[in-house]
Amino acid sequence: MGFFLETLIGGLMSGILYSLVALGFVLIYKASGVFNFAQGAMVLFAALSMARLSEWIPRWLGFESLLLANLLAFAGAMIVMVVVAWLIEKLVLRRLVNQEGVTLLMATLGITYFLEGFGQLAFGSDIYKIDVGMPKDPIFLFDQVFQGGILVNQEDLVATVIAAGLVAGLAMFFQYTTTGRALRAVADDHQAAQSIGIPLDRIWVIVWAVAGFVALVAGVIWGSKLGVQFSLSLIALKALPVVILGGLTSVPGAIIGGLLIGVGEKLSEVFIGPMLGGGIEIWFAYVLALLFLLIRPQGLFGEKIIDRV
Amino acid sequence: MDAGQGEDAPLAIPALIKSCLFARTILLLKLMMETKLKESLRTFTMAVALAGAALATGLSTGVAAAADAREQFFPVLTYRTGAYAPNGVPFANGYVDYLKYVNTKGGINGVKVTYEECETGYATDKGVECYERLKGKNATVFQPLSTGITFALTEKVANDKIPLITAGYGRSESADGMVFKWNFPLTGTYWDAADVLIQHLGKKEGGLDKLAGKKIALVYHDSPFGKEPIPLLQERSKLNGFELVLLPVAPPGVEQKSTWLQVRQSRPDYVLLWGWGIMNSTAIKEAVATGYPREKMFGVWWAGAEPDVKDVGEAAKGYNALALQHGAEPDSKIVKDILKDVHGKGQGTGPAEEVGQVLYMRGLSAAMLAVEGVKRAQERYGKGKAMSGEQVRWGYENLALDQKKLDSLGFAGVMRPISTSCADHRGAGWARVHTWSGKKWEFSSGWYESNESIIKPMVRAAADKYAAEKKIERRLPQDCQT
Amino acid sequence: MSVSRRKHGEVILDVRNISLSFGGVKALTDISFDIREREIRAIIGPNGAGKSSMLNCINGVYTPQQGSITFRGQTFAHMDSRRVAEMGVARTFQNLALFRGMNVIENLMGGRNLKMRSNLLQQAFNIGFARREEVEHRRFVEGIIDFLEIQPYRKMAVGKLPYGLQKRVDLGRALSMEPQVLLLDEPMAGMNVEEKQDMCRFILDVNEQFGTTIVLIEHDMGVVMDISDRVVVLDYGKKIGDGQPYEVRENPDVIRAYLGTAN
Amino acid sequence: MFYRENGQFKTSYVADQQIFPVWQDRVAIVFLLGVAFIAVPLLAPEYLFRAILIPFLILSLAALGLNILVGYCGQISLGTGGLMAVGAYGAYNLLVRIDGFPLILALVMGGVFAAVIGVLFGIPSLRIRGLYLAVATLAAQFFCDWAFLRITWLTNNSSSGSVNVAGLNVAGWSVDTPAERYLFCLVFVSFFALISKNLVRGHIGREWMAIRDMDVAAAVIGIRPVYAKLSAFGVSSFIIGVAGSLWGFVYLGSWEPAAFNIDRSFQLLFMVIIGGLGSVMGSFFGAAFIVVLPIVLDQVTVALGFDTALASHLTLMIFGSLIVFFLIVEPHGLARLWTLGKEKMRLWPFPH
Repeated sequence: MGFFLETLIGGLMSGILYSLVALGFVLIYKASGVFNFAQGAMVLFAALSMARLSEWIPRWLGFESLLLANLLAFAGAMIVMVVVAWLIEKLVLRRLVNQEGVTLLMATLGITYFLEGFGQLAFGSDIYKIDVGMPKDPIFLFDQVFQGGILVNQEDLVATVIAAGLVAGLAMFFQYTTTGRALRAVADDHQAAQSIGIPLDRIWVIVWAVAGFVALVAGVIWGSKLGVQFSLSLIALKALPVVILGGLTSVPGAIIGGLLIGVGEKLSEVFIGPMLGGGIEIWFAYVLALLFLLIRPQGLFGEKIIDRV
Repeated sequence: MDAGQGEDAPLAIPALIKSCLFARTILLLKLMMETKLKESLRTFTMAVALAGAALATGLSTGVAAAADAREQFFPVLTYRTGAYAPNGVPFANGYVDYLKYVNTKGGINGVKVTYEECETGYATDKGVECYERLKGKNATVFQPLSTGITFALTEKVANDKIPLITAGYGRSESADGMVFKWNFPLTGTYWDAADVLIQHLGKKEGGLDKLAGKKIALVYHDSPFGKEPIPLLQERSKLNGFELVLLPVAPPGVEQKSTWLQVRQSRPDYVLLWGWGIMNSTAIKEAVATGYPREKMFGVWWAGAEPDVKDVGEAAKGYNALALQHGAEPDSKIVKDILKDVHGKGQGTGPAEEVGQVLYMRGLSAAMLAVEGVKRAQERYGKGKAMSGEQVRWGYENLALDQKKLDSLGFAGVMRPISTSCADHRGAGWARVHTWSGKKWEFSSGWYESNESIIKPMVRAAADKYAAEKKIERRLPQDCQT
Repeated sequence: MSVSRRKHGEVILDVRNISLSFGGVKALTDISFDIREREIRAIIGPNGAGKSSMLNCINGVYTPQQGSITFRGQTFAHMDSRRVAEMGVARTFQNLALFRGMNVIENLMGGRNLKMRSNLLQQAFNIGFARREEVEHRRFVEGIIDFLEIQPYRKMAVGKLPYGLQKRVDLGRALSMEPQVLLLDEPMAGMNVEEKQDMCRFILDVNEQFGTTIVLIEHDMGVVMDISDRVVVLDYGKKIGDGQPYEVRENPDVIRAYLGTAN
Repeated sequence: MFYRENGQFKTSYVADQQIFPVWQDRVAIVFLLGVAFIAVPLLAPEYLFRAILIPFLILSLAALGLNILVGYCGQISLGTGGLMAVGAYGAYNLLVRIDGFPLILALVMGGVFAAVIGVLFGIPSLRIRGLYLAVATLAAQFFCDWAFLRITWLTNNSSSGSVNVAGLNVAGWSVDTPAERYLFCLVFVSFFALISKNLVRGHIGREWMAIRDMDVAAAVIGIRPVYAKLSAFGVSSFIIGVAGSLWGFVYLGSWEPAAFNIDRSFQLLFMVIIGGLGSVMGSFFGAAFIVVLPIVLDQVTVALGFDTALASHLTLMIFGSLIVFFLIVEPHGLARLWTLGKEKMRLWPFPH
């Protein structure tokens, strides 16, 4: 029982981490109809710049404080991501307006290659460290109830809090800021939005910048968890089932989906895995998503499609 | 079908023209091209113009002859980019540094060492392309440092008559030289590694018999590399009566929570870590996060280098790993020499502070073995001559690196004797265990040698199965003379 | 139904108490009407009256919650598109649903698919039967191309054709199915006068030459009154009138519904 | 010689329905066949065969298969790698388990296995569409990856999950020189290219395209989505499976499951889209682009004197930018550029 809860909690927490990446996908898809495969690369890129800047800035300015270094590095990385967003809009999106989804998907894969190449070129391809002072050691709850107690990973705990904050922040942003409303308008109907004078190109830059911000947060969390290294870009694959399960267009979907996938894959790996020889979570996540899709083809929270002829 | 040929054309036709030219005057044209490259500006237009030429160099390699009989060419397959770069880079640096070092010492009995790097990015088909590109330049020996590429090249080297050294990785059964004529898993295979680890655990427990009833978990990279030790461990668990728990981790291994939850649940006495790249550091971090004692974790020799622990730092203190003979050897003579003769002269390949680290040493010793094979071959086929792939193969098959020779090469205390034979292409089963102090790797055990009596029959069986699948015959004893 | 310009046959298609709704929204409420052989039956009504939904029910795109459709004596609660097609009901679409990636011939050949028998292997190797079949259906399709006077555009991608012509191709695709009943969803929407005249001519010709029964959704009252034999009027998913053009024209509900919108 | 269609009047539908209605095309294709079948084997050096032509041919075959599904039937799939694996391991099992099983038959059977699995994995497409389907197909990919590592029976109980195949031998003819292997693949590729061309011209092809372009209208003219979609999955998977078995047997000869991992799936989808959706020829353009370009870029950057790491980073960047660039210039792929070129030739010297 204790172990079950432990796994459950573990699953929920990994789930949140997936959601962080999934959010980026959703934001961009909502606003620009692009299934942004580069999200993973953006996470890597953001994390790389964060990690390296936090090394370099103190050296340049000659100070010691880790906190200050991190703050400046974070700001710097954010600027980098905004520039990336701006360039992507200028050089790619704008030139591919209303192409089919697949074409756009491929374009983002092109961007992925570019970012991976450029990221390693600019920041190096070694393994780097992001130290934002995350607590690493586990804590044990209810050890009087269950023998051994329930292990909770503090790092994940912090991550969860941050993720929650981020989501709340985004919700606010969408609800209460004019830009946020504009974004929603665009998401609902490009033409209409344009016709009431919302500048699409600027909106897109903003969306990609926001997505870049999300990527940065995800990058920092994953980075301090795993160390910043090329493989970071592969966590995109972890986020895909989350995105489709939750529905490509739904922010809450990304969160719920993340939790479902996280719990699903952990429980399956721990309890079913041993029977099948283990290593099943990677495909189980996708099968899980697939099953949900068979019931709701547009994902849990995606808009329903009706054929009109 | 239209399409099929429709496509070949733009590809093939220039190729044809070029290759025709090449068939006659390769050298001349190569010279022309080299000069052309030198003066070429780095503008894209130029690059495009060059594309054809570059491809052509590629093409030409197929037929190109060695430029100079007094040169020994070493192709270097590296991965300085991508997911495994942190491990690939130091290895490559060590490998290249040693080749440079040999030249500072006047080459191999006067034969100048030349080399060319080719980036595989750890991808099999890229590796094959590199192989095909470089083999035509009279390649001495290939060392791909990748299981996937090893598989693919094993198929090719026999036809091309180029030896393939897989020092400390690749197919365990390729130790059987009677089947794998061209493969040389020098200094040890994964079966040696697994066996030595078990011996070490036995020693800690105070005797292999004490392992009975113990629980040992294998956390492994879910790929042929990670699965390789399983048969031996199963053999051993039968023999020594410990329980073996198998926990696969899907590559690249960035998500291991469930694995370590299982570890926490089943509470094994020891965890063997069979990882590569980011999987290792992630595993150690998860161990920290689930409070599994690092002291009880033992990595394979690909899970025991600086990149695996450096960003975990203090938290990884006490983590152990196998050392494929050498560990981190900053104080060894060879390292000092390289720092003096190579880095000292500004010829160094990587950062000087990494010289002597574990994977650097891995590359260094791999290069040393490659060179020693050539030396050995020269002893038979003529000192001061460039050796062909076939001749070098004999060299690797008859390596006789006794301690004296190793010491003279500056590997005193770094490596133990290696002597290969027709039947044994592995040469030695020596290994030590080293432990991460939080700052650096320090040896925490004496020398072990893997248990022949267990491994030999397994190698034999596996090799026979391979021979059967490939429909090839075992070599005959007289074949060993050539 | 006593007096009529032409002698009509039996009831071929009989719609009984059809109700359809999406979620809460009622698209059709208890609609009933019948269609006789060889007649031209118009369905009219303001936008959102549920005309297209009606057709979609008939050829199985939508499944009505209640009611039944009887075709040549067989009654169905829900029509399966394939069955409907096999029974000889063809259809054109309000806002073009052509296969944009294919050229005119291919689109029309698409209409022949039901009648083509060669199996995968025969096609793969393009041997005797498959080849002959292809040719013979091509011949039929060319006939329709001539009939619709679109010979010059044979090999053009339909996406590139002007709107009016696309409408023709849409009709052509339906005709190439050799339908007994032809459902036309606003075949003249957005056409200029000449185009409309052509289209009317085609419709009448089809009806007279092949004796095809025609169900026609149209906004242009003039056209409707001229060419249709009987008219059903829908408004907000309810039937508010049914009968011959002049009857419907007098119907007060219809006038109310159309007040201002009729031309 | 001008490229003109006018003046070539077709007097029969048969004449009009042949693959190349324009005689210049027929000449060109015969010439190309000649080059590919005779000139190349005689003249091309080993490197070209082993490092470029053979992988190019096999991958274009796979791309061709995928194009039937994505390009003609409009169902995006990212499970291609997995299906290739099914083909390869299928063929492998037949050969190791049944003594003296003919090679060609084994390769083709590999395709059959893949077709069966492909149809299974295609079933969700009846309900799920577009990107959702694309991601869902990844389930297939990862499941295959896992299955071939875990289910040791499939790999003839090899301890590591890697398999080895004997030298190729077709009725006494042992296919080992690079040129022979190249021809071996070329025959397969040409054959399947012809088959696919016929299929997409036939009514099954029209069914696929109808489903792709407007599935509702397709249903109304009596096309069964079930049959159309699943047949597309079947045919496509069959070809992909054969390509997979060729990849394993002819190109690798000994492989680990990772040889058919998700990267392969993406690579192939790339080829199809860059080359041109819904175009047989496009598959080949795409394959050439994806196979040859990185190699050339790599050699150029190295030749320009960058060190290998820098070179491959630049390669990645240039490659990525070129992909974006091509998508921007011609979202419909290289094949479209090709046809546009031919249009121009037809009208030449008159611009319009």
